[in-house]
Amino acid sequence: MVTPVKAQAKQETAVTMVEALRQALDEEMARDERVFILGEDVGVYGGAFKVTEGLLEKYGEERVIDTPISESAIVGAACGAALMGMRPVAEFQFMDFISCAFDIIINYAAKARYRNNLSVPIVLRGPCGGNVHGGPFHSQNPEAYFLNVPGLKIVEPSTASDAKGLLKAAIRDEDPVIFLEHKYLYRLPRVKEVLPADDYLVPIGKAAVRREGKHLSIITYGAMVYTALDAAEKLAQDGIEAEVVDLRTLLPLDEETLLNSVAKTNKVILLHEATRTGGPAGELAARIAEKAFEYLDGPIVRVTAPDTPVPYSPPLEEEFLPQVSDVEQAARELVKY
Amino acid sequence: MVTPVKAQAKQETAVTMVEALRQALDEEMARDERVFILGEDVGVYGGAFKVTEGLLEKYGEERVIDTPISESAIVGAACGAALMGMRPVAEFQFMDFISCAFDIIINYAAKARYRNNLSVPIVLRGPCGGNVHGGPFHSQNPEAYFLNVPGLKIVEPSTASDAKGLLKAAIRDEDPVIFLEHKYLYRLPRVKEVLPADDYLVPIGKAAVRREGKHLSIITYGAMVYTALDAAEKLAQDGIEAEVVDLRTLLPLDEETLLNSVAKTNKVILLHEATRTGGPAGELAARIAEKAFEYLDGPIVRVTAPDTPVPYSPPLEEEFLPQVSDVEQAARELVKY
Amino acid sequence: MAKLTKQQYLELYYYLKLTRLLEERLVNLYRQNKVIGGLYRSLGQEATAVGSAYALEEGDILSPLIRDLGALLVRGIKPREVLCQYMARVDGPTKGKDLNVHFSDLSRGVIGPISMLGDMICVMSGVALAAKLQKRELVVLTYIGDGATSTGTFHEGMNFAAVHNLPLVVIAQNNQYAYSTPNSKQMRIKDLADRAKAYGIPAQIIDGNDVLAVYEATRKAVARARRGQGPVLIEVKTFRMKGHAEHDNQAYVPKELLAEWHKKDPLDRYEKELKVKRLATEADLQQITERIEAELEADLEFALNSPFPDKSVTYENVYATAS
Amino acid sequence: MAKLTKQQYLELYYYLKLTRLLEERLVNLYRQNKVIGGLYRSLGQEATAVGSAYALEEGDILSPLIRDLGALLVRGIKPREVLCQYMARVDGPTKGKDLNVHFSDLSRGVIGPISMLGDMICVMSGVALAAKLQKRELVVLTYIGDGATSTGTFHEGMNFAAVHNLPLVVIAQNNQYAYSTPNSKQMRIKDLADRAKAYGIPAQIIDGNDVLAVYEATRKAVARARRGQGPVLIEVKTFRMKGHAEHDNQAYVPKELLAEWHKKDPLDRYEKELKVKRLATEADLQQITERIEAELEADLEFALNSPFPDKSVTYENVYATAS
Ligand SMILES: Cc1ncc(C[n+]2csc(CCOP(=O)(O)OP(=O)(O)O)c2C)c(N)n1
Ligand SMILES: Cc1ncc(C[n+]2csc(CCOP(=O)(O)OP(=O)(O)O)c2C)c(N)n1
Ligand SMILES: [Mg+2]
Ligand SMILES: [Mg+2]
Repeated sequence: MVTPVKAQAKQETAVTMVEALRQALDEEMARDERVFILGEDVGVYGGAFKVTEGLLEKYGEERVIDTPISESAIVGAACGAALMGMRPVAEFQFMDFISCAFDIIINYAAKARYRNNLSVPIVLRGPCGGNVHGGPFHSQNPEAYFLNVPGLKIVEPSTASDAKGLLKAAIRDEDPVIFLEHKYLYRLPRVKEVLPADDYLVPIGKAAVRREGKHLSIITYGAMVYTALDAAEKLAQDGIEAEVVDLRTLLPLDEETLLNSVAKTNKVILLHEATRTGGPAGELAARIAEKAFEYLDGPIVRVTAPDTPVPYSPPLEEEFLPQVSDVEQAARELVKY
Repeated sequence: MVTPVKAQAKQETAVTMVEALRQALDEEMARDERVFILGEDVGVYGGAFKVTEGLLEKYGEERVIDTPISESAIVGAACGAALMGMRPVAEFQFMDFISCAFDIIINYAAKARYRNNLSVPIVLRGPCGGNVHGGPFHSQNPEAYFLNVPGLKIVEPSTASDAKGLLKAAIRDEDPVIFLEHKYLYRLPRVKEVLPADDYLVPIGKAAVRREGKHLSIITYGAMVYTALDAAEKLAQDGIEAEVVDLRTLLPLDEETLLNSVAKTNKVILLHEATRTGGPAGELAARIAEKAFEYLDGPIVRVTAPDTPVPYSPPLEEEFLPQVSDVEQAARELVKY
Repeated sequence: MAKLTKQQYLELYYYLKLTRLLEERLVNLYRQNKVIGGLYRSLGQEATAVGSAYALEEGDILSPLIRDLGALLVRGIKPREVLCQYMARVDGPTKGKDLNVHFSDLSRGVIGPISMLGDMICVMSGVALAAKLQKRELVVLTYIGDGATSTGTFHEGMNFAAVHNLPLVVIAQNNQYAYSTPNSKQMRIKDLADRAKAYGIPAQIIDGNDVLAVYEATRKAVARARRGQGPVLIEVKTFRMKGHAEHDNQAYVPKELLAEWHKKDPLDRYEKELKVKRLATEADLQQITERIEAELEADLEFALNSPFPDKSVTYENVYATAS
Repeated sequence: MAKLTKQQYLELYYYLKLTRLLEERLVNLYRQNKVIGGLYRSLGQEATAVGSAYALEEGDILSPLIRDLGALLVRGIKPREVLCQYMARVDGPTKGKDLNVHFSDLSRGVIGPISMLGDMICVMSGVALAAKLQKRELVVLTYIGDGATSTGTFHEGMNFAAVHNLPLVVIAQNNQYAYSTPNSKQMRIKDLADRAKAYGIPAQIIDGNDVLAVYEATRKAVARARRGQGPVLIEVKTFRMKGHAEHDNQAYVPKELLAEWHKKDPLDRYEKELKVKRLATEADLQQITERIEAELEADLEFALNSPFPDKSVTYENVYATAS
């Protein structure tokens, strides 16, 4: 179901996305002494979701730094250290708190190279997304806030192997990378995967076709990849073959894969968990309507969360989150168009 | 050239956008004692661009409040005062600094009604945009950062009469409104206008068709309205009739006017000064490609600033800003499609 | 020290005990997966919330943090509201839209916080600003954790309140940890009271496990603020006796520290004090506890019977008027 | 007081005078619309930037604010670079992409600021953190205005530097106004030094118009930081003798205050001191001034002949590799 990473040797057991991320950090810290971690409770506690567990013990207090509750200082310190040649990886306890550092991310980190020819190779990572009853402040998908900021890269893996390979690539990247980890996938059994045994990277800026199809394309990323795949499975029972594209990187977009899929299927559903208006589907729609217009045989359909904060109560959150049935229904209508 | 506001009596002389905004504040403060102003240097100095000039003298220190350099405190204080029934109007010295209050805007102001049934009727206003050689930090167009935030409204007037009528409407609105004033228009002679003499509002959420046309629609807002109009004028010389739609409100969008124009002309250019990727044109493209697909006779074309920070030097800034010739050229190509 | 009536002394006991017993109910519900979000205990620090909130008058306004359940109870919030809120039921004050203490009721002078620590200092400064502009004599009380004093919004809000001389009293709850982070990794000062020096406002350090001391210090600060003399910061020294939330066994906290602070339990201490001062007999306290148990039983039943909200609630109230 | 050589005393004079004369050139260019963005003078407060930067050693790193042109000159930035930068010419250090002191040169230990006040305290804390992690003995020097101490990022950065014991020296420039806002509307304290108490770091108050005092205080703070004893905040009391920028006639500043501070001009004062202490003769100073004038003349010509950047520069360097 998941496109396998091309690599011979495999690890012994399937691991969760959390473990894949931890391996990425561990390997990069072992490989490159300039890499260090900072954030709230990343040290002794190993991070709120235990992504950094064991790293303090292995690399010491100078490389796994517990910080005050100061998101701007965390990002600012990461920027400053990066200027000096370090490779900081900053954790947000929840990605909702990235808003507290919005200014310094978009004004310092994103613009330093352009303005002053300075490299700011930082990774800003942490858990995003809903489906764990976190309520309005522990469930947000902040990607769209940053999509209009040239100089940034934005990544969101959907598989364990991508999580590892992309995080390693992000750490080695010369530019600031916002790395979104969907917390619903952190320990989801179906995400567990046997990883390649050797050092590998998944390139930033490359999408993956998770399922081939010819009747329509479902373009998505993050946890919604599974929603799309499940919908595709159901649609297949009725002979509707949906292609599922996992963007993996939102900035810069893999326009080629996106447009190729549209050129092939001629119909497209843009699916995301972020809310509708002003969400990432806008940019995708604009690219498609501008550059693949002649291939389109139907409207570009968005399936997204509605324009509300993320509610807490299970029936509300379920209503809020795009469901397999929503995608399925949209697809059935679209193929009829 | 500008759709006249329907009103009989007129003021005596044409005024700038700055003066129109000042009048709006003055009238609302006179009308409603709950209205007050806060921000950096808004009192004695009358604001960096003199929008609040004379108001301290007229309304006193309790209603025109000079604050510390603390954008989060300014917005937070506005929110708190609004909860208590006040109608705060907060000024950002430059809209670039709204980023420093991003968190409290999107997490407190935008969500208070949804979460807690609280009204937060605040206006967050200030100068945005380029073309005055302000460089990367005094020229930004921040609208896209907020487009994915349900609960907010976003307004950007292009004319003096709209500036006044929309600001008055924003102050009377029950929800938080981000009010973007393009500083290039503040004192631009062509924006000077004789305003209606009586109290009037321009409704939030309604676009204006600035010029009727049938061959294509140019959808835009803010300073780019003039770029669009100038391009339309040139195109007209060759018999190409471009319709120019001034959105005025970006959130919530006036979908009806937008789609009607597309249905009429079947071809559309989305024009904005904000940078391209992740910019507001994305949402517009998505709406059109979803809801007016069958009317489209050509790709949806974006004319925007490129994906870079705003550079300082005149030739760079000129290159950065969409020019009349860019729109003209895009239009000529599009009509040929 | 202000003179309290016997009834008031007992009322303080009632709120302390109610806080503790209500939280115990919440823990049970959490274990049954009925409290769906995280559960953040105030065990061992109930006196800071109860004592401070008890110093407010009607019309005053309070904004709690997650560990200030007791302050809400003092303000008149009922256990059934809290239970429904934690269990995401439709009869909770947010109809299930938000969680834990994230709810507001202006009529009872309660403004709920958001998760972003520090932001409420800015918002409550604004509430206090409005009170000043409206010439209302009300006072605003809010809370900040040791860890949260590191946020930029704490700084901006405190400085704003100070320079505008606003009627704001801030209880700085020094429970010595922010999640797993001890104060030694959070700041280079020992006392949160030192933070106040940057704002030119008075600060006091109080034993946070002494409910009467907290009450008295807050009462004075509130009176001062009401007189128009501006903000006060009160540092209450206490200890977080449970993990950050129920999922956290706080293995990182030295056992000795916990043992030491266990002896200082604010409820035990207040019980003893009441008895020693002959303000209450064992029977009085027993009676209060029984009253609480009965109340909680009824409220729990109510809450368990409250349904989840209808999915249509998802779309309600994003804007004042639906668009 | 560290002993300076005669040459060093004269060098300090050179930088003070260079700052002033270069700014005067910039004013002329501004009036001719050749400086295109705003122009922010340091008139009357040149000693704070020059004296402090002069205390650094090679390999140390400095980040200035808009009024710290003098600090850049001390670090070896040439007037022609500054002139090109202000005039948005291609030979400026940012090729016209950014304005005024917003440029960096790591080889000369200069990191340019961004406009968002306070942010650089966080960034420079990170530079200091890297120095510590890399076991390099360098010290980081940066500046903050009275007004900018109200920002959340100032607070977060200072607290971060303090708790991590970083080699950061912060010059808090108390020029008594932030744009039109006097300190009385900015904070409830008289001395910026009080801000340091919240971070548990030492602070000092220095006469900012005494270049030697500023130098000496910074030197000690830098030495302390280099020894691994953590950050220091130095408040330098001075006055902004011109408006916020050239467009601002600062009508809001009482005339008497300006007159009073005019008498304390740091350049006049240092000239007198040099003469009284017989460290320099009128002729020495005259010679320095002439040297500066010649230098500026040549650099001005260079800058005026420098073209604007080609429009292709607009697209350069958004990412490390063009995509
Ligand atoms: C701005 C922000 N960053 C991070 C968090 C995540 N977080 C929630 S509680 C907490 C620890 C708070 O510690 P403290 O302020 O001491 O309060 P306590 O939990 O001890 O009552 C953290 C880091 C947050 N809520 N807000
Ligand atoms: C975060 C932020 N808000 C607002 C501004 C706009 N602004 C530029 S300079 C200035 C005044 C700065 O005063 P101060 O810090 O005292 O420095 P000074 O100009 O006196 O040197 C303001 C408000 C800014 N640059 N950054
Ligand atoms: Mg704590
Ligand atoms: Mg100042």
